[in-house]
Amino acid sequence: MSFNNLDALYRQVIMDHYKNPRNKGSLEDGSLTVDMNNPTCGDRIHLTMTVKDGKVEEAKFDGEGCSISMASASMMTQAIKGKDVETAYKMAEIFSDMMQGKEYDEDIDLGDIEALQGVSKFPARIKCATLAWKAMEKGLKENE
Amino acid sequence: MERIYLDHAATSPVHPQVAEKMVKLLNEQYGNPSSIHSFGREARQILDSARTLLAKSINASFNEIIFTSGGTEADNMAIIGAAHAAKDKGMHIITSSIEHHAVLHACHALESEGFQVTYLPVDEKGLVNPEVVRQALTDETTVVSIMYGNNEVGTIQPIAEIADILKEHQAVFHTDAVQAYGIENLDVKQIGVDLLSVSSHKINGPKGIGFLYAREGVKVKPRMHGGEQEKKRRAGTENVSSIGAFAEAVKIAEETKEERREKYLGFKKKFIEILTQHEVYFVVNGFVDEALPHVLNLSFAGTDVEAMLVNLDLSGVAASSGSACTAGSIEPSHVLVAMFGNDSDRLRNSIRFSFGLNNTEEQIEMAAEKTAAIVNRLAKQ
Amino acid sequence: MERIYLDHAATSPVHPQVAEKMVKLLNEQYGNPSSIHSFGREARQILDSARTLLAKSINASFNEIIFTSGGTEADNMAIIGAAHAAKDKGMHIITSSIEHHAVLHACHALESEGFQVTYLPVDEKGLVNPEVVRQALTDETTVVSIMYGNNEVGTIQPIAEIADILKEHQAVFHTDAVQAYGIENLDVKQIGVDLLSVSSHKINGPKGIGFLYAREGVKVKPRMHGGEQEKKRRAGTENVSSIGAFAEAVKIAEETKEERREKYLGFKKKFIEILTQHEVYFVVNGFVDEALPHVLNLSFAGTDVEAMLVNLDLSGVAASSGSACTAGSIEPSHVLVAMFGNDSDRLRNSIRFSFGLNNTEEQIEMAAEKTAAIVNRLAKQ
Ligand SMILES: Cc1ncc(COP(=O)(O)O)c(C=O)c1O
Ligand SMILES: Cc1ncc(COP(=O)(O)O)c(C=O)c1O
Ligand code: FES
Ligand code: FES
Repeated sequence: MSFNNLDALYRQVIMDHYKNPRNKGSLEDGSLTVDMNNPTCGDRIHLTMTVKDGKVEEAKFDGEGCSISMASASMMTQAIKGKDVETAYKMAEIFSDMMQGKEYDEDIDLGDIEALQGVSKFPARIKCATLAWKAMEKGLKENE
Repeated sequence: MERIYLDHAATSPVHPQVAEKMVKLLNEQYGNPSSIHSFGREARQILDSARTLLAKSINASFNEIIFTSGGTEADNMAIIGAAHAAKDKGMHIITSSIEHHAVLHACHALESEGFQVTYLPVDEKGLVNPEVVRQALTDETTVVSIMYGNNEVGTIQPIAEIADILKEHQAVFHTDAVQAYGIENLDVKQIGVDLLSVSSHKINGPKGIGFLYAREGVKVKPRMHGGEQEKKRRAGTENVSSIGAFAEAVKIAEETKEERREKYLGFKKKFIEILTQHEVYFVVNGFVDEALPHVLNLSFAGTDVEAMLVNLDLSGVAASSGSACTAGSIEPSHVLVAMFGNDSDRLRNSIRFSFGLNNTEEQIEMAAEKTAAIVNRLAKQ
Repeated sequence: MERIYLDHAATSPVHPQVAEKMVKLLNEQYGNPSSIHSFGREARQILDSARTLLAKSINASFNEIIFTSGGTEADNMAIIGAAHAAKDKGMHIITSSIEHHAVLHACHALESEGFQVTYLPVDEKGLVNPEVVRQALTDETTVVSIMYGNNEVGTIQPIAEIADILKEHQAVFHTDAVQAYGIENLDVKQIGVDLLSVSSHKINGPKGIGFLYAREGVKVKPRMHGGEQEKKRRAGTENVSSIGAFAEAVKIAEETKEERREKYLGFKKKFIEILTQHEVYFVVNGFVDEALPHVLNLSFAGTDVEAMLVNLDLSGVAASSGSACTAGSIEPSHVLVAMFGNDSDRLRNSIRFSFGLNNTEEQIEMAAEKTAAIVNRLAKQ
């Protein structure tokens, strides 16, 4: 597969998550709630999670944002659901490295998330992709 | 009632020093720069020193500045002039779908002459992807025109990246910098464009004057025929007093740029903060931070742009639905359509606030309070 | 040394009242006429009242006035715009060989697109013979452009007679009235033209503004693409302050026209009288009486135009060799060539004196005395 086609595939994955977001919505009262906005654009995310026995049981997001931020939120919720908190943190770190164009730990399977790799080439959009992850980290930290 | 002008992207008040310069020139310098007598020579000097100053402001050289009657003429001259000059090399033009009408309609005129034009899409933040420019290029492409900063949503394009892609290609690269000039740092050598349009009335200079930067060696066919002014590239008696006043505006803009950038960005944040405090539901069209500092375009769900503008106007706040040229009409902005598609609510509920000279923090606060009150009233209905 | 400006046909000083109006508008009215808020509506009102006044000055109606950046743009728009609009009816243009370069070079541009242009000859007084226009007409002729009053020699063309001939013909009739407007009585209904060009800086208004009269129903293809200004005929943010100031200049010109006509004609006669008293040998190029009152073009046998102009300039008199646009170059005037052929001495020894605001009888006397002294010194060598 040529590099260009790979790019196109990644774009398809992103658009799929944007148009058919997974875990869209809001959890009932009593769950972890984080509201965060991306200062560069004013876009925002409303993330709700439930954590039980050190595991992320449920995660849902809502918000108003660009395709990259919403697709990233969709992928993020999908990725952390059922994982333990430590793994979620670890994934956020890997994702951050990926966005900065750094080498990252490839032991953990990122699945669809890899489609966002290309974003690192667009500095203006890195904050879009990391918004949901930052929200997730903030929520889990506050819960500690 | 104090009126608050938040439509500086449509046009801006003339700086008092600029008006002073203008009236001084009008009263004292009436020669024709083409005349060889002393009156003419004095007028020529004013032109020369203005041209030197403008050239320096974008790191260009003296002969690369062509005075025009404004941004529209600069855009028309760049695109049609460059396309006509390179007709033997091809008849394909690339531009984006969020350009100002001065660019888009110049492209339509070329289409009616048989040119082919590709209008590149943008993402929902109004960004053109440089890779998409690369893919659109053909052997027939002669002109690429992508604006520097958008007048409706403020999005700044990756011009240097696109210039890089075009380095090895025959096409000349034009950027409409009408909104960016005077507030962004533009260095034509660094950003690597061949043609760049500027208008005076957006930076507190007089209306009816602007310039086109045309890199040495880049061919642009003249569109105004007559005398040999502007090295035969643009005929017509030079508008000496406006050019001198324009130069004064540029001088002031350069000196105050950093301070204004910070101030306007602060205004944006303040505006957003106040709306948030009042629990107004809004979304930013484009970016807040990495955009033109003076442009803030907001979508207010549940409102209608016309009701909004009328209510704002009645409460003394002058804002706009986007580009002034289409503000009189109810047609949705082509920029918002390109960003959000034809069906988005945002096409009918977005307002552009743009900041500039004389705006104070108090004005911004008051305008935001009034906006919040109007939205909360209208959205409830 | 008092400087005496006798080059008002090149460009004219701005009337103090006009400068005052300009600065008032610059300081107080900065809205964009396309904006719907109060700032925009106020700017629109200035445009509207200026348009009404200008229309009235030539007995046209409101919508027949299209603002341009000056005479050159009006000429280009008229000729190229009308030729393009009527391309399906033919590609033949008729003009005269003594037109301003704005007309001639617009015609050359059309020639390079495949149009055919007939440049009519003039007699030795610079007159176009209406019969010759009739003979030049073909079924393919779509535009006839004959200037109202010549800028170099002041000759006034038989425009109404030519209009009569064209009545039954498809061709649209344009006249460049840049030099005539404000000093001649122009009634578009009476003279029967379809298109008429005017420039502000020739009548003590600001530079960089003018208008094209386009009779209702006459098709002119726009050349400036962009916003929907000027009913989609000329894009670009309207130059509100210059338009308001231009209107002020027109108001003053209309009020003082008769008085100025008489005064300038008196100046001509005085100038001639003094030269005669000093036994200077000279010939008038064109007419004295039945010509533009402010233009006096004289040939001084035995002198050279460049030596004359330098000596005049050194003694404080600003005159010209003809049109300012070519004054910098040594090429002989195409107007004089058309009148006298390629070999006439007059091509190299003719000077244009043109009168205007602030010129006094004393100035004219002094300038004539100085001219006499210079001619008598130079011609003797
Ligand atoms: C981005 C942009 N380009 C071009 C123009 C046209 O400039 P002007 O009004 O000087 O003709 C404008 C403003 O109207 C603009 O915002
Ligand atoms: C007869 C005539 N036509 C056209 C023009 C051009 O007008 P402008 O200088 O306003 O472009 C001039 C003066 O320069 C002129 O004298
Ligand atoms: S642009 Fe706002 S999150 Fe992407
Ligand atoms: S024009 Fe005929 S005598 Fe002068």
